Amino acid sequence: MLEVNVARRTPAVAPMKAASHVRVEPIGPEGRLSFRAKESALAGQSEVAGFRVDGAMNSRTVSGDRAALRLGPDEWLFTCPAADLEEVAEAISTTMDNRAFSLVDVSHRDVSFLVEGEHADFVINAGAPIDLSLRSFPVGAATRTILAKSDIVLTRLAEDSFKVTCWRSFATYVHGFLVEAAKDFA
Amino acid sequence: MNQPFRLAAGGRVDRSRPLTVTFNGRKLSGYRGDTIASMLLASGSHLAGRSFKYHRPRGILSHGSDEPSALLSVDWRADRGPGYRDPNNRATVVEAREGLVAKTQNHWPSLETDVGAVNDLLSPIFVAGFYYKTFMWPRKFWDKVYEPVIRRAAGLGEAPEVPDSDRYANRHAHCDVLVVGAGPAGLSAALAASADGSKRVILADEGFELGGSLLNDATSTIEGKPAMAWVEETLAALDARENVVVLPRTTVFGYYNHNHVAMVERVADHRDAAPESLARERLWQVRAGEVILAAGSHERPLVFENNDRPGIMLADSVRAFINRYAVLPGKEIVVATSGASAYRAALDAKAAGMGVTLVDIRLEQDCGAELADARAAGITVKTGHTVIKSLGTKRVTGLVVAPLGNGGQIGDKTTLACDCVGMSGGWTPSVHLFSQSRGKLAFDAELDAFLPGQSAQAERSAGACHGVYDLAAVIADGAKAGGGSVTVEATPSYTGFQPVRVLPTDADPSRVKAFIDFQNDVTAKDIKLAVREGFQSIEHVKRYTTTGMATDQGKTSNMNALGLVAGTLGRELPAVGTTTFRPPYTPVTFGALVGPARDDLFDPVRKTAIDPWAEKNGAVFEPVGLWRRARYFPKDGEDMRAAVARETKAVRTSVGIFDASTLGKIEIVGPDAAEFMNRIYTNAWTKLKPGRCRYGLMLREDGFVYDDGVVARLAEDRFHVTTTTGGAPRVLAHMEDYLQTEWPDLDVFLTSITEQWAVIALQGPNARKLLEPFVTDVDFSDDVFPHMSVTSGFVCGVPCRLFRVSFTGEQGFEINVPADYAESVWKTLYEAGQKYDIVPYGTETMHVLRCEVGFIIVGQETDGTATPDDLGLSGLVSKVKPDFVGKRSLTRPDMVASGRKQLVGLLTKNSDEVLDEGAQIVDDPAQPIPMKMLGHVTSSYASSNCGRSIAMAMLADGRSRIGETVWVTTPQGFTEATISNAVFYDVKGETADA
Amino acid sequence: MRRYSLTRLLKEAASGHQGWGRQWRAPEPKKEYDVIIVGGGGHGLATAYYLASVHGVTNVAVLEKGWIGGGNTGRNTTIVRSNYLFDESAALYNHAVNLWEGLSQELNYNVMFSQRGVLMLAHNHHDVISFKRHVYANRLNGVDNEWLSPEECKEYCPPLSISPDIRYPVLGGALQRRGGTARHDAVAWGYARGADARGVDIIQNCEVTGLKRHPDGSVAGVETTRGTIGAKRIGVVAAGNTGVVMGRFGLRMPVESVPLQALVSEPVKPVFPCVVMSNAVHAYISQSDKGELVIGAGTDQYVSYSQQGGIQIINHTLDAICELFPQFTRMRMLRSWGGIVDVTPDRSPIIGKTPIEGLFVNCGWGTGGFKATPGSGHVFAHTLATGEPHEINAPYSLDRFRTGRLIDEAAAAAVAH
Amino acid sequence: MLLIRCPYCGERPEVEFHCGGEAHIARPETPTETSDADWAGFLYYRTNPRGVHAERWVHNHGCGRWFNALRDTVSDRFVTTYEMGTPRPEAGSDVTRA
Repeated sequence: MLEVNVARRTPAVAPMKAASHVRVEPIGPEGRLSFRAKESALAGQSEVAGFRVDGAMNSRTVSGDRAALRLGPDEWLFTCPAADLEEVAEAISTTMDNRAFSLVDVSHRDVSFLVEGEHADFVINAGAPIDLSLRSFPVGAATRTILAKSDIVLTRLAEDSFKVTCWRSFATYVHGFLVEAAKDFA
Repeated sequence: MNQPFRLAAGGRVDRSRPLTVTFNGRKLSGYRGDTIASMLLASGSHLAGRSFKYHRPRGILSHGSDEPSALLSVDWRADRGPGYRDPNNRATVVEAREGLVAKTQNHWPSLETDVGAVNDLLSPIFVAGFYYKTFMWPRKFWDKVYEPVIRRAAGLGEAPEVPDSDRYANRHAHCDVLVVGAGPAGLSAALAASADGSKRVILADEGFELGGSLLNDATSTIEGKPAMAWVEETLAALDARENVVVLPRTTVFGYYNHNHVAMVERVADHRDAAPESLARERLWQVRAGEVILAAGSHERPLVFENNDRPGIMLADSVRAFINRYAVLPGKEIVVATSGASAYRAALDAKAAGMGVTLVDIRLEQDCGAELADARAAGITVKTGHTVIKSLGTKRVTGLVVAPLGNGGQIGDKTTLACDCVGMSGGWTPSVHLFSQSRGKLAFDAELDAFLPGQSAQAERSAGACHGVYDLAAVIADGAKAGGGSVTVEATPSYTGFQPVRVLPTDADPSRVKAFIDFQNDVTAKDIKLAVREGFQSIEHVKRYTTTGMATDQGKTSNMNALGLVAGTLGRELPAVGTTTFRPPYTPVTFGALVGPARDDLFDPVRKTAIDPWAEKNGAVFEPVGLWRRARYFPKDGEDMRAAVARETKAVRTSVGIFDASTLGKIEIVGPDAAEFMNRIYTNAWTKLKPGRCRYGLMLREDGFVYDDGVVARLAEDRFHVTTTTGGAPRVLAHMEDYLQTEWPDLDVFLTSITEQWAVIALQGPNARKLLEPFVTDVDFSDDVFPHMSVTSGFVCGVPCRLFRVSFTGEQGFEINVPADYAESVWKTLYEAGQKYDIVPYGTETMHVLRCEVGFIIVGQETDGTATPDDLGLSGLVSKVKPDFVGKRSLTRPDMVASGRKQLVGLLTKNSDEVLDEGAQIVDDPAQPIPMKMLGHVTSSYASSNCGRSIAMAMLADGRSRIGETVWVTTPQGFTEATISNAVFYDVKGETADA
Repeated sequence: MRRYSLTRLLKEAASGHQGWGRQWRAPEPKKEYDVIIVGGGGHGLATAYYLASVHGVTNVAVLEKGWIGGGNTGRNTTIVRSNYLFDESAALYNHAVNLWEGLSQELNYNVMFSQRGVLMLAHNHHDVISFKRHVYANRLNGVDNEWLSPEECKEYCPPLSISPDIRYPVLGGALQRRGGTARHDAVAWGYARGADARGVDIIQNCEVTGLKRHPDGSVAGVETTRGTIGAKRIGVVAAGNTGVVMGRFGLRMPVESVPLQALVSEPVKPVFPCVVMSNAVHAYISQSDKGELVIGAGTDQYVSYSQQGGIQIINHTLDAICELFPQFTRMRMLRSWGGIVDVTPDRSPIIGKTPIEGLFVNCGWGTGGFKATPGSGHVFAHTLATGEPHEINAPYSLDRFRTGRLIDEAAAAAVAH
Repeated sequence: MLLIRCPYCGERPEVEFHCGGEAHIARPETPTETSDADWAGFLYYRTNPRGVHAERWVHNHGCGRWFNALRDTVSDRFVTTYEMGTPRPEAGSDVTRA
């Protein structure tokens, strides 16, 4: 009998050492769902299967190990532990039943990095043109923006800690760019 | 060490840190805080270069970034090897550091004896624009003789020959207030703006020490203390404020839209032991709430015969070298001026022990307190005098002056022996950045200057660049700009001057070389000639004479040129106009502007999940957009043609495996998904059943083919769309545009899943046999899962979207697996495929296989000017749908006219001959040029399966000419080919459509 | 017109250059002209020159709102070439190159046309097909253009990096040896001097504010900031301001005006022998006689008359330049500036009639107008003199946007698949 | 680099946006009944004004939404931005000249 359950995951990037006190580290597998629904379809409800959908634009709302990033008026990026993905997707579909919505698994599309340490904001500002002062981009802020020549989704986890998410094939570039920028803080 | 002209004490240099630099091979000694210019002067020499056109000996004119003459080639890290040298550095701003190696430029064989100086003798010929009037005969001589000679003579330094060994950094920053310039006005402004701590303030100054004009001022006091004490206190206060960032060595060079300001910070060049990882320069792109410009002003040279001799410098620069650098620019100085400020230079020179004579064009009664002060200090002052000319060659030896009668007539000349001249023709506010911000300049006749007028952006000017010159007033003006207000007691400044364009002389003005633009060798007579020839707008004069176009961008010369043009025309100065200033304020390295975007970070290289395997297995790659794709997999010694022949055969006889991951994929979800598809694509989608696929064609609104791809309907309300690799981003953008702006009522959502799913294509008669054992939950029987079907299941234990489709004509499957699993699934299938002699193939083989069976590639067969009918795809254009994107354009007269190019096949007479892709097609190769071209070859390959070469072409009325013969261009000439259908291979056995 | 020559230059040198007269007059506008040309750029002045020299139409005025040659003529990267794909384009641009070759002599004004060659680099398989298609089409159209291997490219342009390790390795190039550069200002001045000498009035600081029409609708003249001026025929050659002028005449046009930036480096000794263009990485570079590296940047994405673009455009251009020429990162940008270019939907110009009788237009040259200056002026002069287009500019009608017969060089360059 | 106020995200740098050309050019309701000339007008003819211009922008590297803007093409100053489907505001209908 032929063994068919043989597939294994291979990460998009091999971690590089950043000679800097700003750490740039790939984050392992994670469940990611792109959730789309118009205001009317949500009919004022504040959460969908444990994901908050009443958060402000460009903010991240966390409930337990589930986070909802409000990236557009009708667009959220839901994240959860990789293992929970199917169950989560089920739950969302059930809650949204017979309403117009879109749920697409993008867990493998995206790759995330942790950028952490004093001046982490400067490292990101080497390529991202937006204002990262706490006043304009407080802890919990999350937005799609640009890092040099790649799109990224940027989340501020803490004053000196950011999560950078990009498409799989841009991961090497984004990683390389961040490590290069971190050299200024060796 | 040997510094004969260094004062025993004083100055701001750090005498505890001596250093030496190399200048034209000899050692110069000095201290931390010196520039190469101050070290050169300390050694007693002024000679620092040769001029651009006439190769005249030139010295040091100024002490700052407006220096036009003393330009050096500098090797910043000679000790580290090549890649650290660059030309045209201003000696006056190169911060001295142990080990710098500097060379003068634009001379041969040496600085002292330069053959090029012959141009100075020929200068009567080399007037403004002379080259427009000659070098026209014989015609061929321009390229071959004249131009090469002119080019060799022109140019300043030598460009770097080797790649740069430095790295450069970039930073985007935001602040509430950006203050440009850390002189008295800027410091005062920053202090006020940051006072309440609520505003983020950035203070940037181009200098390596902050204080601006006060750095050169040893006598003024503020609130009873030496001016520099005030500077130090202010800087200390600013440093203590968390909301303030102070950036020395940072030049604000560009003022762009919406207060986007570009600055370059010099990070490493001045450091003795900078780690190699440290960026040399950092580009700051600052978005500022408001900008306060405190950029100071530039002193104007006086225009008289031979005013360019080494030893002749600006009066305020004399002060700078004496007070800041503790260096005497000579022993005997004549200060020549048309205004008050130069008296400070005379007093400081006197105090430092130089012999001083002062020549002032103004009459006694027009002078202020400065006159009495100077005389009280024992300085001989000749008022109402003009300067006729200077004497000397490589160093000024004297100045010929004469009194001016009240009729302006020249009196008896006297020669004042000297080894140094400090000249001052008044002051020009530095309005460059204000002008870049597109604010309107207003002329102030009182100050003989253009000042900031109506603002275009959130910016204010303060201090000298605002026309305010008195120290106390400058500090108050700065505070006001910063939103505060202060009044300080300060030493009154000597201000006011009498504008003179060219000093009166009795010499024939058409013979006199009195320089306006020192670097470009533009003289007063050049300007007058331009005006005489009808160039009356200052922009015309600039372009005709090149005045103000040198590397100093006319900082010292523009006002003299402008004034001279106005004077010559007898017009008011504003009527001649001012030149608009463009970035950069001072030259900026390409490196700083490029930043990290070099080598691996120039452009992302997008790789698929299977790319590592392909690399290990010897793939030859090709760039496709940002992606790199495996083109073919050569075995030992194979060239592309051999490898492709083997790969294509294998696919048709057994099975091949291909990485199709780069194909664009979009998931279209929502109740109106099918309706949306109907409007975007030319064909109909309503009837497509879930589980089935269909080839879709997409047009631009102008009716030309935009993209294509297989579309799968996963459910009533869910489509999985594929696009071309290059088309993925624009197709998604195109769809979003129509969805949001034309059909917002539709309930549909688009999500890019290109990178979620890696795609492994198995193609060939054995594809199914190989795949089946690894797939669970899928019934492969032809009735359940025929060609052009899609289903979900598991492959190697991971969820997949399995397409039964073919881009080769053979039985084929495209296995979509989550990207992280792709490499292991691929390896598993490849291993298992060994018993079928599976071959991995790349894009080249894919191209050949699809061509054999007549499939087009959008972007290869099409070029943005092809309609569906041109491609023989009218069948895909719905006749029943009332509308879809591009439908209306298809009926425009020329879209349906005859003679359009149509897709056909071409078979060469000689079946081995492979046509050039891009080759042109004619009926009669003997016709005269220009020939009538009928079309071109779009795809062409050697096909091992067809046993001959095959080609596709777009040919005028091609479909009606099948069987006819045409001629196709080859590198040598033409070759004969027969027009055929664009299908070349008749698939045998179990084909895709079985 | 007193001719320029070396002998005269020497004579003048002896007498302190007092003898040089104005290169063109500054006349007051007359009441009426046979032809009024709106726009004193290279194309407008060339049109006036050929009207006078070829067609004997000398009662002509060129109305310029600022100073002649002050628009895109004086703001471009001075590249001249004619290796275009389509027959219509090849005919137009090659007509121009033929005129360029004798221009200095014809105008008795050295425009410094330097045939140093234009090398267009191919960086991917798609470029290669596209450029070979150009090379073959050019050959059959009598336009010189040849295919070079990477090594031959390196030989022709030694500073070029043909390393296989760069992001987009050079796979070859298309070289037009007859292409090159010219001194842009001199072109405007030379044509102005030549036209003026033949009786054409060049009137600067004269902005056209409106159109005067006869009862039958045909043109009667123009309103200007210096009064009303009559005209039998009017040719608008206003480049970036075409939309504005035609708007004042009540006509909507298929053009949009966008900023186009360019920059020069500090001058250095000769280091760059030819013109290199790379469409894939978006870079154009050459070295001027003065020694400056002249680099063309891209257009901004929005309509603007500000003659100012964003720094991000400059950054991206220099990224590409330094990728191909890594030794230039230590060079310095000396000046950057912006022009306003009027772009048509198919990136090809419009030269011909308008819906208004007697009103003609020559516009839409986008980023490539300088190279065409002599040819454009020559055929537009024919159009204005005869009332009908020259065979070369006949395809460049406004009507093509209705019928769909576009001349889409940009699309023909296509996109990577 | 322009600073653009996205109606959904607030002020963001231009590099996050793509400009979609003139706004309020209605796609004909029934294209098949539109004349060639009118269709060309829709496809190609533009106002291209020197002054305030109504134009389409999309925040494609941000929230992904299309919106309209009024911008002065001489000063490049934005008068306002507004959501798709809403009519052109009166604001800044004055045409500036430089």
